[in-house]
Amino acid sequence: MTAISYLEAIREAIDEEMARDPDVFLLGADIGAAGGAFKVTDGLLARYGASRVIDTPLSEIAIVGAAAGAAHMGMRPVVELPALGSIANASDMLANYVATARYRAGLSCPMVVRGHAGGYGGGPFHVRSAEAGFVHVPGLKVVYPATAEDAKGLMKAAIRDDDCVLFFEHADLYGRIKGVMPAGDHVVPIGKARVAREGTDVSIITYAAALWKVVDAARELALLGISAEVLDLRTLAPLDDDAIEATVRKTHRALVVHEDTRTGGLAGEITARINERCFEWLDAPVLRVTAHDVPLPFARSLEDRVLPQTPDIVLAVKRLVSY
Amino acid sequence: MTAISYLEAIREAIDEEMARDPDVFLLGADIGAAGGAFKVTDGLLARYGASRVIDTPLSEIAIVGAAAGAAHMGMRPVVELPALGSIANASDMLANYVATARYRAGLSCPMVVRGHAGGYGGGPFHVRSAEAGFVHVPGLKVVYPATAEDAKGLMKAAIRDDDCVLFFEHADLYGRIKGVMPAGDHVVPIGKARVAREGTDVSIITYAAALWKVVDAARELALLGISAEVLDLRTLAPLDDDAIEATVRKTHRALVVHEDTRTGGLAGEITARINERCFEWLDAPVLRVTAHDVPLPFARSLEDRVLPQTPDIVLAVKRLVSY
Amino acid sequence: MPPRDKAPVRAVARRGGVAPSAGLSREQKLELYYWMRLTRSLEERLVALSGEEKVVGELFRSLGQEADAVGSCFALERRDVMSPLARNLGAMLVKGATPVEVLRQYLGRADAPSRGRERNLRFGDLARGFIGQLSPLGDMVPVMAGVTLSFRLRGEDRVGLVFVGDGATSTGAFHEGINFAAVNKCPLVVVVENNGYAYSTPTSRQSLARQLVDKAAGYGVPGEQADGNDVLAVYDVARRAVDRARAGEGVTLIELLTYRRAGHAGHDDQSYVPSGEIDTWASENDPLDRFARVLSGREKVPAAELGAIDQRVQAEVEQATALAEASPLPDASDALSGIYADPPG
Amino acid sequence: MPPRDKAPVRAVARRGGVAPSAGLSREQKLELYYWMRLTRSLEERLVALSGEEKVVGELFRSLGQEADAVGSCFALERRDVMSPLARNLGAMLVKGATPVEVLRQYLGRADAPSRGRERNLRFGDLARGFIGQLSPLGDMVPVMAGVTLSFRLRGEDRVGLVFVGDGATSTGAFHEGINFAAVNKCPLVVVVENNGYAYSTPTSRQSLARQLVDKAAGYGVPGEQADGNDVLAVYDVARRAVDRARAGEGVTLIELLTYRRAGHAGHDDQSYVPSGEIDTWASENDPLDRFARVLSGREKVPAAELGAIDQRVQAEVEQATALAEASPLPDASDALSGIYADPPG
Ligand SMILES: Cc1ncc(C[n+]2csc(CCOP(=O)(O)OP(=O)(O)O)c2C)c(N)n1
Ligand SMILES: Cc1ncc(C[n+]2csc(CCOP(=O)(O)OP(=O)(O)O)c2C)c(N)n1
Ligand SMILES: [Mg+2]
Ligand SMILES: [Mg+2]
Repeated sequence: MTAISYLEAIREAIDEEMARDPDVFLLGADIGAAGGAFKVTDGLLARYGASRVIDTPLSEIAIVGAAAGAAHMGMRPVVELPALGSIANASDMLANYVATARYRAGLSCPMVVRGHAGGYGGGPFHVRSAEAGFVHVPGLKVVYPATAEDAKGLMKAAIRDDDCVLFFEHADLYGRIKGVMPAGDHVVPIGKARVAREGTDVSIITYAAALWKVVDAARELALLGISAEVLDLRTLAPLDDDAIEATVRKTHRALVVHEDTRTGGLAGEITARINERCFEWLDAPVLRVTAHDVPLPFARSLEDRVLPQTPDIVLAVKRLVSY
Repeated sequence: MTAISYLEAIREAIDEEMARDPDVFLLGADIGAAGGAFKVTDGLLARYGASRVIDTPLSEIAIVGAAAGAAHMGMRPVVELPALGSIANASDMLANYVATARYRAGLSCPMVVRGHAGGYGGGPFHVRSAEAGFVHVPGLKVVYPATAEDAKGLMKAAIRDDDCVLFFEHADLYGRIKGVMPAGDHVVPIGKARVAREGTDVSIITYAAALWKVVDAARELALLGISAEVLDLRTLAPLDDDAIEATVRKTHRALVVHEDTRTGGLAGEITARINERCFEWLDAPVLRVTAHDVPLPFARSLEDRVLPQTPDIVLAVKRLVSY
Repeated sequence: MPPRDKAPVRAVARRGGVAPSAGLSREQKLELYYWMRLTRSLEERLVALSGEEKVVGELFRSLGQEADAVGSCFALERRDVMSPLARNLGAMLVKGATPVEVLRQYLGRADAPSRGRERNLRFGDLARGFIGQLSPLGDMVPVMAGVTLSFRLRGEDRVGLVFVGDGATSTGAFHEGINFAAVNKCPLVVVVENNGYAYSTPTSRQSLARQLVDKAAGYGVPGEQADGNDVLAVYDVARRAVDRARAGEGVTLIELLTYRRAGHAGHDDQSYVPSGEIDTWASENDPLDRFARVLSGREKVPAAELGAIDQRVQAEVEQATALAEASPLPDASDALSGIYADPPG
Repeated sequence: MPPRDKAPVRAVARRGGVAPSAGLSREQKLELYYWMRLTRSLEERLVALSGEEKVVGELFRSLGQEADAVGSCFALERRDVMSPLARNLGAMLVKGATPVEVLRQYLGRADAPSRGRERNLRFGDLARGFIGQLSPLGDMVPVMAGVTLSFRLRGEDRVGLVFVGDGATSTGAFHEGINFAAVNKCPLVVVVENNGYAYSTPTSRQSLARQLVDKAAGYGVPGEQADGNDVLAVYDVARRAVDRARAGEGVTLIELLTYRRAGHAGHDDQSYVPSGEIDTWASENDPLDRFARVLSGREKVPAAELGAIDQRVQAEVEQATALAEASPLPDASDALSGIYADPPG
């Protein structure tokens, strides 16, 4: 079996679900003939035709709203937004309309909104992390895979989910990260974190591209005799409280790492949950390694300074274990 | 001196600033002849004329974007949005354009975006708490007063601020809460919390309408011999870390209370900051009393169930002090 | 005095042959009258209940606009899907909403369609083909584009109709939604209900367009305008648009000219309205009066027959009120469930 | 082959008397040529630098669109404010952006106007009257509505001009922004640069409108269309709109028809473009070739004089490149400051 990339894994998942369920269709600007901004949907127009791979005008409000309408009628739209920075245009539609539809009006919205959120070298808009804002909205689910296997399995789960799932993709992982897909119908359940590395001294809780920086840090730390357990959240809403609790009760020390900015980022929420559920198990404060609270600059030297890097993680763990 | 309401205090602040600075002008739908959805701007059209109180089409994207453009040119627009639930329509403009303008392009945005966010009996949209999402965006400032005095003083500070300030108002406080305005040019600095009640056993950190529930709870607790210190944050971005740290170091126990939903609400961020800065001072986990993670229902009985109430606060404090 | 005197109502029915309403039977016309009367009487009851402080939240009136809501929805089949505004009570009744549901919503009862979770007319039922609106205006245009896109994709013989206010035409959602629907040839009728005001904003301050129907060309769709207070003219224009949608010809933009006589909501004193404007519309251009005159005149319906309808409506409202007032208030235990299909762990 | 054959270019210059460009001096016309040539040569240099992997991020070309950017901005005064698109290099040069600034931006240098914080042409300078665009398309329309609102409120004799792509006309921001500007009589010219595509989406899939200028009526503003590859025709239509704005007559919507010859950006293989389309535009409708022919023909400019301009441009590009390549890379220490005017505690 050969390894495929994170990007190919997403495409394979969409392809399999489109083949399996005629109600699944794709909606977005430039997803057909052009195959999407990053070629995620490349080839699907040829395979499924223009009534299942629908190129739209440049209208995020309409794309997301129309997906909701079609979803009410039992279809399963998978929406691509060009850069999830532009998902801000659809905030009202997602937070006010889609998220409340079932509670308020009994309308279901089985739909997926996907696109690249993270990435490097894109500047203040293309890679603006938008996940925390949506995790805050009851009624939405949010996933953000770090591995190719999870990208595929979570996409299949998201398409089958009866609620709206925001599927964040990290542009830098598209080609860089590869994996061998498990045979058969590979579905990764929404809401379950994954222990990416076992350890005993400290728990590093993370998601998306930060996972790979954390894995590098864990390797470095191992050389220093520090055993770090790495938890890849995979799903950000709903959070897997049991998995978070289990790792913290095991190691008594926790670090949360994400590429999103610090204030109001998900690390705060996770810290609060750890504090509520595992206060007595903690031997040190929960620390956060995150992006600085600034818009993400474009030039690589600036960007590297703003985003958390492997040495920052190593340093924070050293602080934790020597606390 | 007579007391004026929270609503009148906001109006008085806007009025004084308009009289003081000819660059201050108002922009929004129905703010002129109708005086705004809640009559906050009532009378200002008559006083300042249609070129300083500008009724606009029903277009939140345009209103906020135009305010930014006028602000670039040195004017100081004060925008009313009808219900800050509808601020979601302006998310892109605020988070992508306004918040990044100075960092990215050296453009300043001295503007205020105000409107009622909280309130009771409004249903899932009119009272959707939107503050946490914006606190997460570097480049924006967020204030949310609980008292009439702060409503006035913070509005004056917001109008004079050289950056964009989101000014959240709570509809239920408009008429219910009154205060006597300090004489003279009453400006409350942005970024400073206020100890609303001194205490020694526990710190309750809160903001906006929840303050009044907390104050009620503190009174009840006093009867039980529990002395609660109450911190009214007033400004949500930037948070007053020093004030938070001071109260927690004093009481060793902290509860965060807000009417916003729990997951991703500001209480998580505050918990993380307390944990980072005061871990060794804590005798108990930081607890959160918040709205449940559901859209806010309309009927009062349902709404009361979803929002945090005074007994919930009392109960949480009891848990904290007996920890 | 039409709301925008620079925008004369084109006699659309006269263009292109016989008006569809010419084919309506006497019974169908009386049915139109029934729906308009029911709308008005039900609202009058709501006004009374509001006076007794029994209505929870604000009351939105369609006084003087009954014809546009009723006439346009009368062109739909049961399988079609419609999305109303806060003022489109008549449209919802035609689509099968019942007076008792409406009353329970306004009284905030546990057995109201939204179980106390939402206000006033914000409820719907896919089985009967209507989707409730939500507060953020304009959002239902994209949603209905998607609903009707699904009809086209699945080859279903169904169309959609979405109402937008004059105010909501200024929203990005309206623009993106109608353009999306047009490009995708969605079987959707977009009805702009121009009642002269969006809260305090007159249509002339909402748009400089000579008439809102002028927006149609910018989307490359047919645009038609009709006198919204002439129920048969409304039916005609809606019916043509519905037929076009059903025939695969996509979107039509309809502007219906009417007038909001009872203000934005209960709290609105309408001090911004030029004096006399409301009275003129009430005395000269009431849609129910006008249609009653047509029925008793051209259609030769005896006064007693119309009176019987009025009485039937009154009895129905009476009965519904009794039922609604006996309904229980929502129970707090219902507040926390039903956010997800499958509650997450 | 125009991008949308159902939308013939109206000879706007012929309507209503003498075209403003008739008043342009020989020197001004040569200046137009200079800006167009500078645009093209600077981009060619960027292509070369990109081939050497020196350009950081993607390169957006305006190949074949130089006339619309240059011609429309030539109608502005220095005090006026303009907001360009990623492809409006020519507009920025006319408004005072320098080649070395552009090169430093694309090479991501510390002394670039955005100091490495933003990409490509995303920079501006209020003193010279241009505001850089940002990624979310359409957003600059509301912003420029506000910029020009401030001109009106302060009684300043200034106008604004904002470019929007055919694609961006589908955004809510465009719709809300132009409508807001129209209603508020803002002195704003909205230029829709219809280059046939938004990434892979042809204009015919962006809107069903016969022509995008048909949107003007829906906003109640004058609409004019011009051949975007005829720099004098562009100047004429822009000049009339600028004059109207200056005279207090508010917004004009201009559609300039042109063609995007070099694809969306570097990575775009344009496989979705019908074969031959690009070649036809290149060989039959290149704006520089066309204007050079006008200059050497009607205006009798000797070939040597045009050649001298070309050489001057070449030298300027050369010099700017040397400067930019010598510029330092951004220093990480600059990454964290300047988010607020007054850094919060
Ligand atoms: C996006 C949005 N902005 C503002 C509001 C506040 N608001 C509620 S109703 C209304 C007036 C609507 O006018 P119109 O669309 O003409 O409908 P009408 O009330 O006349 O039926 C406004 C401004 C809202 N609900 N949604
Ligand atoms: C709101 C928004 N949606 C999507 C994108 C992604 N995007 C960037 S450029 C582009 C095409 C723009 O086309 P057009 O407006 O015609 O301008 P052109 O590239 O032709 O100059 C798209 C879709 C974006 N930048 N902003
Ligand atoms: Mg209206
Ligand atoms: Mg284009």
